[in-house]
Amino acid sequence: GCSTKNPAPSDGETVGAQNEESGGEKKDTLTVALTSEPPSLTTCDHDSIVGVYMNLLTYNGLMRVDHETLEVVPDLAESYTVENETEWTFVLKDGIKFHDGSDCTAQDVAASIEWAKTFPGSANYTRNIKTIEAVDDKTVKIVTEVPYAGLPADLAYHYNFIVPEELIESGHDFNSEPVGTGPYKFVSWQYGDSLNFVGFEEYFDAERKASIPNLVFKIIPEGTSRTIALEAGEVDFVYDVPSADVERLKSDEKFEVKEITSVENFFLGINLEKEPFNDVNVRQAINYGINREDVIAAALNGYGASNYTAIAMGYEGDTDAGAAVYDLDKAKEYLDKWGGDPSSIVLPIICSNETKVAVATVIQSNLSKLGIQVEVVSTDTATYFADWEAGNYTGLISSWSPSNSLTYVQRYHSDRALTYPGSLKDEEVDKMVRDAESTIDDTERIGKIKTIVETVNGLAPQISLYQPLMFRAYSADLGGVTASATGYVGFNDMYWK
Amino acid sequence: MAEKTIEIKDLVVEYRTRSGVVQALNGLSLSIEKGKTLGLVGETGAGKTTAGLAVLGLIPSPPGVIVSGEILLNGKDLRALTDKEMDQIRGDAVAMIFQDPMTSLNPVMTVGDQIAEAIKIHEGLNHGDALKKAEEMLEMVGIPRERAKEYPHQFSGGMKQRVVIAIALSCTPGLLIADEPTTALDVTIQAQVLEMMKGLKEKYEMSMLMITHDLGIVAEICDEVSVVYAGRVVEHGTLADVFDNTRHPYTEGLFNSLPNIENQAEKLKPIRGLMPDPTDLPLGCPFYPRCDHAMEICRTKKPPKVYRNETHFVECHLYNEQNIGDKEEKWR
Amino acid sequence: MSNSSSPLLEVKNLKKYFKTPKGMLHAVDDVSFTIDRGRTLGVVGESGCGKSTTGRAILRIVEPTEGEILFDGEDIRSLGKDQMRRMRTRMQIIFQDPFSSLNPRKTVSETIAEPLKLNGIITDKGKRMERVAEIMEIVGLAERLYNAYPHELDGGRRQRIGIARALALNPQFIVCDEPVSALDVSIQAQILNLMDELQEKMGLTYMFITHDLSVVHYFADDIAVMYLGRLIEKAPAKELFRNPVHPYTQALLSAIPVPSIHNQRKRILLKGEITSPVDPKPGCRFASRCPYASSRCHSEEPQLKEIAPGHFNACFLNE
Amino acid sequence: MGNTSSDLSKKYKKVSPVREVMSLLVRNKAAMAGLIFLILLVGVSLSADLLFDYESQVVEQNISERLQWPSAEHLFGTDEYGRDLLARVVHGSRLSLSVSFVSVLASLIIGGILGAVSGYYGGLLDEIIMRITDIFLAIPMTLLAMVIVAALGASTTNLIISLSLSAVPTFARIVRSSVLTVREVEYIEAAGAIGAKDGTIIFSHILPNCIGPIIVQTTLRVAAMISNTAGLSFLGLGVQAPAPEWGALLSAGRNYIRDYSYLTFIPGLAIMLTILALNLLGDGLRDALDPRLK
Amino acid sequence: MIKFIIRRLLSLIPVILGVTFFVFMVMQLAPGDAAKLLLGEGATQEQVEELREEMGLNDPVIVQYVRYMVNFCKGDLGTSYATKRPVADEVFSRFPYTFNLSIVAGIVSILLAIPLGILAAVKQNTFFDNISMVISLVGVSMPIFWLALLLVLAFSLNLGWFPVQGADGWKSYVLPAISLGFMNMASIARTTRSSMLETVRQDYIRTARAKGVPKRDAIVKHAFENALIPTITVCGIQLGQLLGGSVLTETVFAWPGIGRLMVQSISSRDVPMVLGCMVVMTVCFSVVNLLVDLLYAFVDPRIKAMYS
Ligand SMILES: Nc1ncnc2c1ncn2[C@@H]1O[C@H](COP(=O)(O)OP(=O)(O)OP(=O)(O)O)[C@@H](O)[C@H]1O
Ligand SMILES: Nc1ncnc2c1ncn2[C@@H]1O[C@H](COP(=O)(O)OP(=O)(O)OP(=O)(O)O)[C@@H](O)[C@H]1O
Ligand SMILES: [Mg+2]
Ligand SMILES: [Mg+2]
Repeated sequence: GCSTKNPAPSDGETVGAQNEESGGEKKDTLTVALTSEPPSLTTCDHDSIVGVYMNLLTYNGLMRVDHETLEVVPDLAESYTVENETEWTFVLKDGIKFHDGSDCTAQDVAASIEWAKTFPGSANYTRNIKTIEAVDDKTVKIVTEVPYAGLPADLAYHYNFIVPEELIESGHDFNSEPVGTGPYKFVSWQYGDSLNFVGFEEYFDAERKASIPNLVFKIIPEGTSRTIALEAGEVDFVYDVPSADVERLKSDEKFEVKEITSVENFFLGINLEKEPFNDVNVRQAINYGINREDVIAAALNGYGASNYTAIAMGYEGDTDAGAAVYDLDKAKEYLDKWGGDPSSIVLPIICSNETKVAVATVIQSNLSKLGIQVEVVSTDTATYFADWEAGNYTGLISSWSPSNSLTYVQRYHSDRALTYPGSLKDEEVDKMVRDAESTIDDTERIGKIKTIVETVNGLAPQISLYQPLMFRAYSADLGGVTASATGYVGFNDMYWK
Repeated sequence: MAEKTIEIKDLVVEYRTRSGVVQALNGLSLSIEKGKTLGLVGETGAGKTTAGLAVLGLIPSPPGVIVSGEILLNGKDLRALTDKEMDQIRGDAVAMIFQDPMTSLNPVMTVGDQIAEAIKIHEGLNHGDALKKAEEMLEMVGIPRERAKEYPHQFSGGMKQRVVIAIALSCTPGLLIADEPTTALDVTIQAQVLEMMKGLKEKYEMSMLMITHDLGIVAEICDEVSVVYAGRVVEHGTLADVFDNTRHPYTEGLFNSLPNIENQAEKLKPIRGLMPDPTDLPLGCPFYPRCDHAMEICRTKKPPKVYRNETHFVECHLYNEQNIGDKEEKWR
Repeated sequence: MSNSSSPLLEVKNLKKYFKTPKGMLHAVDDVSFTIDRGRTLGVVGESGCGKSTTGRAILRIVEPTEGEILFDGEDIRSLGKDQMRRMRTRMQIIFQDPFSSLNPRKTVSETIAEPLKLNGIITDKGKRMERVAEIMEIVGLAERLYNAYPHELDGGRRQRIGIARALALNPQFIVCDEPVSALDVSIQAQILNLMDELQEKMGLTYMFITHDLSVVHYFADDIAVMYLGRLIEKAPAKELFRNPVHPYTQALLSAIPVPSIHNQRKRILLKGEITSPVDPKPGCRFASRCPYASSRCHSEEPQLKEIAPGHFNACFLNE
Repeated sequence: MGNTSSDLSKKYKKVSPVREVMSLLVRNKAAMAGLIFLILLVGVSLSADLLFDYESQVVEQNISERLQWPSAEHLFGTDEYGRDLLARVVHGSRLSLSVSFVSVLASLIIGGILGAVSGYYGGLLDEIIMRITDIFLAIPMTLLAMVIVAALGASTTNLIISLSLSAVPTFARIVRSSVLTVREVEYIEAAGAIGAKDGTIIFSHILPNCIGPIIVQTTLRVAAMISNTAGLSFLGLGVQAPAPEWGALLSAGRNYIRDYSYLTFIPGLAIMLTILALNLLGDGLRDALDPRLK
Repeated sequence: MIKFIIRRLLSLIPVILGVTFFVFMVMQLAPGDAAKLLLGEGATQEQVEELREEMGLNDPVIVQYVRYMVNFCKGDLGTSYATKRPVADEVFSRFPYTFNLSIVAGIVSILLAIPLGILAAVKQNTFFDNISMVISLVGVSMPIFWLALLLVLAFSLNLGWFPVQGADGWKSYVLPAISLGFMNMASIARTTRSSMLETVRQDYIRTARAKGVPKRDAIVKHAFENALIPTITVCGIQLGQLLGGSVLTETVFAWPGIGRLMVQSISSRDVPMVLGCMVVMTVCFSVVNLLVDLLYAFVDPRIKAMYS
């Protein structure tokens, strides 16, 4: 087995054990198993994690999330200043080039964000931006509607990644040919099979320039098949390892397994409009009645951290003050407080994949001890989202990993009711969220967020369950693998040892 | 004594099926002199086809088993031959025509090829020559040679039967076994085919075993008749012997069952009852349950052969050497 | 009831065409005849000449294309479905194949009882059973076969069931579609005798279809010869055998093998076989095989004419 | 054929066709093995509730005992939720069998009626029905079932609906062609001649005589259904958790195929043996019902 | 013959109309609003409404269907809701993979099954017969995806002979083709065996033997071609199964074919894509059936006569 020098390694010879490098020549290709096909490569046209992986390769935003610290730091921007509460100025770094060779200027930035605003899907990340203009080639000025602390984080989101203005105007199809400033250049996409990228030589950030020139993504939907492909040497990196395979891979010295506690929070979403779940006592009973340890053991083979709070743990501002714990007596107390007959409570939970089904199954088993009846309903993703959006559900298992704590607590604001389960129609909380949003000062804001979390902990609008341990398994020869709790992977940081 | 083309001695054949052992032939004997035609007459299930298949060594096995007996073709014991040697004999020294022309031909092979196949096997001709000869054979049975390229479904029943005959005759066999060759055909066609067979038989000086249940056909083309009942020949003789000096009650019954064009007035006198169950034959005479003249001895003892003359014998307890000649000749 | 001296069945210009992929198949083409009460009409002809179709068309098992069928003076073709169903109690059919004409899933008694039940003739089950036993006795079926299935029986017995089924309704008229041709001679004779007896006893009228001339000779009063959908000759049985007029009838008669070694007949061998009944060419349909065919025969269709009392013929030769 | 004395003893006693077929079937060892297996299976599935309590043993999880290899205590081991696999397989048999039986039955009834009507009456009605079945037959069955389940949403009922719908055209075809064959047979004409109405002819004469190929096809279809259900479960379109349908068990176990192979092996084997038994039985019935072999 | 082919091809039209109509209607039952799916979350009600109007989703279903078919005739299968690419492009870029795999699986299974079936028939009730029929039964009985996984474990992981996934090079065809074709092989072998057993009982085989054709030749020359006829039917049916089975196989082997595309599209309610896949599969299946019918004519002169 050996590597190919060819930048497009889908030509038919890359079969077999590639990773058994016998000295000398260094591999120049990294093959990654992808769980599913990205729906789109256009930044503002999708909200899928796989799509984001692809976007992160070819694009940059003004800001980015630091994978290790989870802090929002400048990316294309050299720096930014907050002129007054609603006016922000960003200055671009020097020597930023697009893949097509043109320079990236402030005009491009402004045009990109204006463009993003035209996509309905990006609304949550663009609607606070009132105006954006290029002051000069290097400087961009953004004015927000209200004082808005979430702006840097929003700008780090893929919706707001930067593309060449020229191409926007010419109606370029970014889906079939992404052109950005990112560390990798898009080469080809064999639908259903693979995507190929090649390192971008003129990447503006010398430190984060791609070290492995060729990057191949193989679409392998079956978890078991992914692991086997890794073991057989057909792929070098698997970012979604089925928990059942973790032990074996760990004990195999040909592979490294990196374990990260994700900030992705899995929760039982409850439709607060429905009887009797509009009663906080019922929700709390459920909250206290679910044994997170069981859930983690069964659904995740024990690879996860339980969470009883109203926010993903690990963010600044998280707190378990006032949070539930597993306590059947307490749960029963809440049921008594509610006063109804527990056996009259029927909670159908919709699940869009196997893990969620597993989670719901444990919940079913747990809550049956309280006499609450749970129905596990597994649906496909589309139905799941459709039911969710239509409010046509009682319970659902969902997860969320926003890039920062503010974004997380924003979901408890009542005007997000349509989109998020768990939106409280609670004026008090609304006010608190709006207050935190407009607090630009970090420390002050985080304090406010903490208060929000404390408050919401007691209301149980959504029942947090766990944050999974994520496993990246990869060839032991691969170096530079960073572990980000957000789930993102920096392929450009990786190198062959 | 004239040379015998085929001689079957005491042939016993059984079909060992799930529902019992069918005793198809119970010591059947027959012989045909060179150039002569023997008619084998009997009801359904009497074992006529089985006898023909036995000669060719084609009794389906399982379930068929030749238990005992001899089959001599020109004096050679066929039962002693290997499969390969039998293949050499089939179609060459002995050929057989089957009852149903509709199913006797391979539907996906041209008739020319089907005739040529036998020629290729036995005369070692190449395909082209064999085909040419096949076309000649076709013409001989009255089908234009151009039609050799056609498939069986393009032929009518009568023509198919001619093709089957052409196949059988293609290597000028010494013995032709014709198993009810015209039963499936209309009378006018039957007449054509019989006429043709008669001519060809003479032309090739073949011996022929004509299996049929139609006494009319026997009268027309056979020299001798064997009447079979439950796997045994119960009466045998020349045409004159059997037709004019009928002795066996079964043969008598057969004649009386026939509506006769010549004298209509009489009512038919059918044989009572049915052939016995071949898995459970009566101890004595198999015809005994249906016989009007049945005696006690018929029930328990198999009747011996009684000869009326050199060529004519019956197996019936009614007769012995003394009384067998008594009956008057009668005209039919 | 109309006058008993009129014929029981009168068929006028009966036609039955079948639509086939190759064209219109003239199975029965303009056939007319009558059958008197208590008599038997034998219908003979080669395979495919339309004998069965004629029989079936008379019972309206197949719907005639054209023509008139008067049964006991009543025009059958104008009857509605229910009336026709009632009419069928008076006209019945017995089929050629004793294997395929019996429902293998019904026992002997069920088969015989069915017409009684369906037509509501005997509604009481016990009485019906008695009647079935009676009929079985009439046709010579042993009582012990009461609950036997057809496949357990031999051809002769099966044919008796077919006859019993037809008799159950006490019909006046029975179409017998080659009821004995599948049987061995000895059995055939048993059945023929039975049918003969029944006719005498019950005054039945038969239309007896067969291709075996010696059988009709024995059995029928009148004989109709069909060729390719046409009726070409019809005469009393004796007359027909003594004096066949149509060349085809002559050939047909001469072709019968006679089970006797003394009076063998002179054969008239016909060339070729019956041709396709699909869109037949004008002219006599027998012309292509007829030894006497003239050019007229190829262009003009001979009509059935009475050449002697009761003797009809369709051929130009004898005009 | 013979008139032995045993015939007399049968007087006024009908030999049921079922008995007759059985007596033929008994001689076929493989088919009998299949039949016995199926009878046992049906027995087990009927007594599933007596053997294992659904709530406490099939659904109830016992995380502390998860993923235990087969042992004396858990003959088939435990699954990832610590549930006894034996209990789940036993209860699963009921689900798997009933889903496939019910869907085959439904499609048999609908398809049977369509096919019978179409074959018997012919003409325009036949043409219409056949063109419609053409359309459905042009879609591979798995895909058809998939689309329907996806559209209606995954649930046991919808699964049955989609499986039945996808098999209707096949049955319509089979029944139609048997009807066409039987229709031409003279006893149908005879029935008409003695005054039977269409309904009587179809239900009392035609259908009982088509039953052979239909029964054979039914057994083989049930087998196909089980395998289809398993496939749909694999795609997440099958029976809902925690119902222990076999396909779902097999499909859920696939994540553990490397280390806990019994989790796939046991349900896989159950599916396989059942399909095998149905096939053996179907083949045996085909032979037993074949009139030529009688 | 040409006329027959043309007629058969024309008869595809109502089938395609029917299939699209049915799938179109069924997909209407599915929950999920196409416009919302296209826009993604965060879209306002007006935006959704606007898009619905633009896409004609507010028109009666029949109108939508007719519009779909009109575009269909122009070769426009619509735009995928999920990928926003033209469905035709996507489907046709995926189709060759499924087609190739099915062909390989089909051909291999036929080539293996027919001799197996014949041998089993010829050696009826021998060890060979029994063992090959057991294998066939296992083949018919084994859930496809289970077999696929076991194959991967055995041949890719443990032996390293064949790749685990993907579609590059002949090696990558081996395992998917086996797992896809095994079931077909089994059914075809069984049918071949029983139709062989049936044909050797026919009268014309007896005729052939009677003219001196040795047993082996009688089987090879006379029985085989006739026995082929039911086998061809089964092959035709099995090809449909292949297309259906490809959904599962493609998922296990990460095969970039149309089966997986369809699973994906179904779960993302991508109606145009589902329709597109269905149409392609249907046409493919129907064309295969047409070929099967032509093959009949090739093998059986009686049928040929019917067509000409
Ligand atoms: N393959 C077979 N298996 C079992 N029994 C058979 C088989 N072939 C023939 N028989 C039985 O052997 C007996 C003799 O059959 P055979 O075919 O020789 O009779 P036949 O005189 O030719 O009758 P037919 O006039 O009907 O052709 C019958 O009882 C028949 O049922
Ligand atoms: N239902 C039908 N559809 C099409 N053609 C038919 C049908 N029934 C009969 N025929 C055709 O009509 C012609 C006459 O058939 P019919 O059965 O009446 O002949 P037949 O004289 O009874 O022949 P056989 O002696 O063979 O029974 C034949 O060519 C036959 O093929
Ligand atoms: Mg015979
Ligand atoms: Mg007829």
